[in-house]
Amino acid sequence: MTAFLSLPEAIAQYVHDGDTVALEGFTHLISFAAGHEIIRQKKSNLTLVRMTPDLIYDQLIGMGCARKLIFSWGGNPGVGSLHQLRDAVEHSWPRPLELEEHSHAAMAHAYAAGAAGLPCAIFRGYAGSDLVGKHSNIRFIECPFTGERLAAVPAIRPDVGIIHAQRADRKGNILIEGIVGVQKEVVLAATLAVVTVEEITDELHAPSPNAVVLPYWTVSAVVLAPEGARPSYAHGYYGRDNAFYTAWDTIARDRESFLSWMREHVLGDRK
Amino acid sequence: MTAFLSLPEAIAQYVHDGDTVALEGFTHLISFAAGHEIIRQKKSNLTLVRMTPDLIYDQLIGMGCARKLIFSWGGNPGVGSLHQLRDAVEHSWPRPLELEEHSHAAMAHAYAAGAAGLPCAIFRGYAGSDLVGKHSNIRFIECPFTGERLAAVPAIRPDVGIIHAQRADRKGNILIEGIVGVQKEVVLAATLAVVTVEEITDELHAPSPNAVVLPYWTVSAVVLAPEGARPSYAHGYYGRDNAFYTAWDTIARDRESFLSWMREHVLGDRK
Amino acid sequence: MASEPVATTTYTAAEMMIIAASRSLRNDDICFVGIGAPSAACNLARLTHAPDITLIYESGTIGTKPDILPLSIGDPELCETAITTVSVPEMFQYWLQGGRISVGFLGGAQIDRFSNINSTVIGDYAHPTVRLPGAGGAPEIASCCQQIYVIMRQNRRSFVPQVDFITSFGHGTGGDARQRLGLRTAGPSLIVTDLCLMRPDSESKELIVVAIHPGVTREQIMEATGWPIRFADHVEQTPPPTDGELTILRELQTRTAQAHSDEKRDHS
Amino acid sequence: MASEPVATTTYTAAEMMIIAASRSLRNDDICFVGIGAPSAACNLARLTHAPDITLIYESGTIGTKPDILPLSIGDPELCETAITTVSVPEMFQYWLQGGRISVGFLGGAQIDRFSNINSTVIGDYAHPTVRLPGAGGAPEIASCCQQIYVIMRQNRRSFVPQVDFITSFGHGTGGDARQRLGLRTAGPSLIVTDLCLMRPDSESKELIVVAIHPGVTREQIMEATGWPIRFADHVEQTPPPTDGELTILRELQTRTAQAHSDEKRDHS
Repeated sequence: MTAFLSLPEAIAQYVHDGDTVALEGFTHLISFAAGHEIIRQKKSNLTLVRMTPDLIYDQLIGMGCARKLIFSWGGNPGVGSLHQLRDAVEHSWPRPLELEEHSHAAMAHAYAAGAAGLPCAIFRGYAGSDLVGKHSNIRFIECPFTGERLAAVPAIRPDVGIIHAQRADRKGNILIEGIVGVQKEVVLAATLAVVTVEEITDELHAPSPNAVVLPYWTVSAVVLAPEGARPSYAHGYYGRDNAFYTAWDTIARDRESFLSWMREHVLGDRK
Repeated sequence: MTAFLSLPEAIAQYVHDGDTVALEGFTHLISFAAGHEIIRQKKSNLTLVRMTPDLIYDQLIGMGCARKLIFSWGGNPGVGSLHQLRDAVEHSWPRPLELEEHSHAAMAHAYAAGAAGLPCAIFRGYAGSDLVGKHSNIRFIECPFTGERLAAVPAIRPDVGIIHAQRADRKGNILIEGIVGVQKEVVLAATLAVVTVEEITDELHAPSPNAVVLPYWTVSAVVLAPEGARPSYAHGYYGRDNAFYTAWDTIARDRESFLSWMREHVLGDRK
Repeated sequence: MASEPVATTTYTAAEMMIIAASRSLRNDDICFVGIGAPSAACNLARLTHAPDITLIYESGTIGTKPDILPLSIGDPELCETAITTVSVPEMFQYWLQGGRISVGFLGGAQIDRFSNINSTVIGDYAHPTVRLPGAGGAPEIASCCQQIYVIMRQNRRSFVPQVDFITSFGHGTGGDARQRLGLRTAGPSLIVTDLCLMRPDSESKELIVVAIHPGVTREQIMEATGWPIRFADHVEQTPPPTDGELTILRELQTRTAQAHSDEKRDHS
Repeated sequence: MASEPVATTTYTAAEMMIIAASRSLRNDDICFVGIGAPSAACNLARLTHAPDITLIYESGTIGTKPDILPLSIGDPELCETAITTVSVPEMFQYWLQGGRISVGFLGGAQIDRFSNINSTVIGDYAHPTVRLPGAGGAPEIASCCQQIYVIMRQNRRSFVPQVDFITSFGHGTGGDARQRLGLRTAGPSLIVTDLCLMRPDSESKELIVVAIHPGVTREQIMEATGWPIRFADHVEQTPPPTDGELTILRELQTRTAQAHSDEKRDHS
């Protein structure tokens, strides 16, 4: 059921212009390799979904792949702004970027609702926040028992969900460890799911019966992509390259230095 | 923050006549020792909450501790009926038992809502079922985005939640492994929580960063109760006594044999 | 491992029922398994023609491969042999309601001609003649799985014109009743009994006998059904159990009986 | 471990701010920690007077004890030293919304006299002068934690009469604005800046200076505040940092700076 593909094959086969794509990983296991392949294949008009856009979305936006961003926190963690994201929002460069902005609580609930097959999620949220009314995807319902006003957001259901994980076994079962974020949810919520992994092993070697495992039949394609999360990290494999995250602030602040870095480090990688 | 108590102390201190009490454990880690202590202390007028009442609730009901049962499946798993539960419902013996009956999906969502601090849970459920209308705690709302009709149930918030777990460390952090059921949810949903454990160790020795752990500040009292789940089981410690589950069918079928068994095996244990 | 030699021609109606049910399962099915006959049928399928079938029990055990049949829905074997075990809220939220299950297996005390199932009470709800265990996962299994297979022994007490209580909605009053309720899943599509196989008529959704087990007559089936049961234009005969099927089923049940009679079997 | 000797009288305003914030935390607090100054203050508290404090980061790490300050909300140290790490939905559902957190720490680009916080945009939302990172966890941290401490450098750009955008609701227009919204939590109860400590007036909820850091004048505070700031009847003087506090904070920051400059530090 699960295809084992190369990264170029998987992105060519599963990501199409105009798709709603969620590359997730909450400050851990971020799918940099997959994002770079999307850039190399010049995918366009994507609606990008991600709680914390991070550097990989800064790159996708700066390279013009996105028309819309659904997100809840768009910064370079601990460093400052995502300058390409800002340039798109403030100056429509390289193209305008529509924003659908949420809180983390809203997006976490919305991913969970997507995984749970519900049309929406309800939660105690957005009380008094000016985020309400900025788009039509924050509404309110009344609890049918207490009358309490609860926030509601539609479930997130991407066309394609992409995550990076520690490993797969030969059937395609996936093990995720450490900060698991919304990795399970995005795979279950998405119509199609691509998982890049550090390694493929005969046995999964889950450390506990309750380890976070995605059965192979929830995954469309498994891609071997060692170090596929750098400069993010993979718990148990390698650490976060915080120095690069800091350096990115300078690289991305200027359009030319950004493009030059992308040409050298991403576009030049192949062909 | 967490008290380390004996079982009689913990039940005396935390369970009061008339309380809503949930002893959970989904066919695993069932709190038999705690339930027996409740019987010995002759607690009464309890509203008992549990997805799968199992033998321990058959015993609590047969001994007259309960006035109401909130549940979703009240049988002896793989064996047949819970005869004391049936006797209470069919013949009001030893006293009438009010039922609030749900499906598993409803109760699982309701426990999760309780843990999540929500007044209610919504889900796709109860479609066409005659359970609707049998009490006032199944209602429906419309999704504010799609208009779809969704079932709603109030959050479960017991006065006291009681679970059995594998172990605690000396601070009172709790490790649960294997079939974890709604163990985490009932502790987080309850006002007070009592956890009986197989052992108390210096370190918790969680097998993975994502192991199911309850921090000590979520738990009111920890009680050392080795084999406290028998004839249920504790993954990694001892197996399920299926022969006893089968034998219970005969013991509980008759009021006299039930009472005689309780006198010998539960009431006679102490004092 | 074989406990006793198997004669091809000797098997019980219960064995035929479990074997017929097991044959309905495919290697790529994702099954939500109930205790008892469904569990026997699903594990028999796994041990015969469908080695890769994914079995899920509502206790949270996913992709489990028990060596013996569990007595309860959460026996130790299920977790020990699963590829992962999730919490019960996650099971009902992400896996069942999430639409991940291809086949849900249900039983019950009563079923009617439109495959509605009762596992709650015989008689009046407030004053029941028999208080049954209740719904468990069944109502949402019936609505969320892509299709439902029902396995039940057939007689006039169990196959009734109208169930006393609809625990799990099948096809309601027939026709497009499911669609009118907003359900997008197929609902009950196969009923396996100790006498025959039935499927709902594609239009009316009334149950129709489509295959009869060897040695069973139409009269027996009519007598065991509480309404005037209809037969398909071309009723097939269920192939009898093969030696292989019978041997594997009996070995499984022998292992199971032995294990469940060992008191306080230690799994540590 | 000491990196350099500390002179009692020499410390920066930023150090005073972090130390003052750390002192506000208790040993039994359950803290929802943001990156930057809140993280420094919370870990300083843990390394000084509150060794048992529970630190929770929104990445899912509960009870974490990092040896260095994380750069991101989900650095490897956080998970490696946590007593457990849960999924992000669980973090926001069971732990934050579940009401388990005693203190949430927030910062922001702007705060107003009723402690409403802006971390979204400077200028108009549709055509911002500066697009800030946005809400993250802040709106629900502000509503779900039992109380909120805010830590921000104080100047007229950050302490404004009215924020350009309410990302996180503080006390709205003051008075019982929170209760009228149905909120049951206390909201912002302490603002720690590099100049002083403020608390909301018990009735009006307008911020009032309750303590001034050593060497800071009332005039400096008034000049750094975009509205006519009020002072409590009895304004205290913040005790200066102790040698111990300064030493531990500086060692923590030195370890942190070294770790974050090592490229591709390996945590396997």
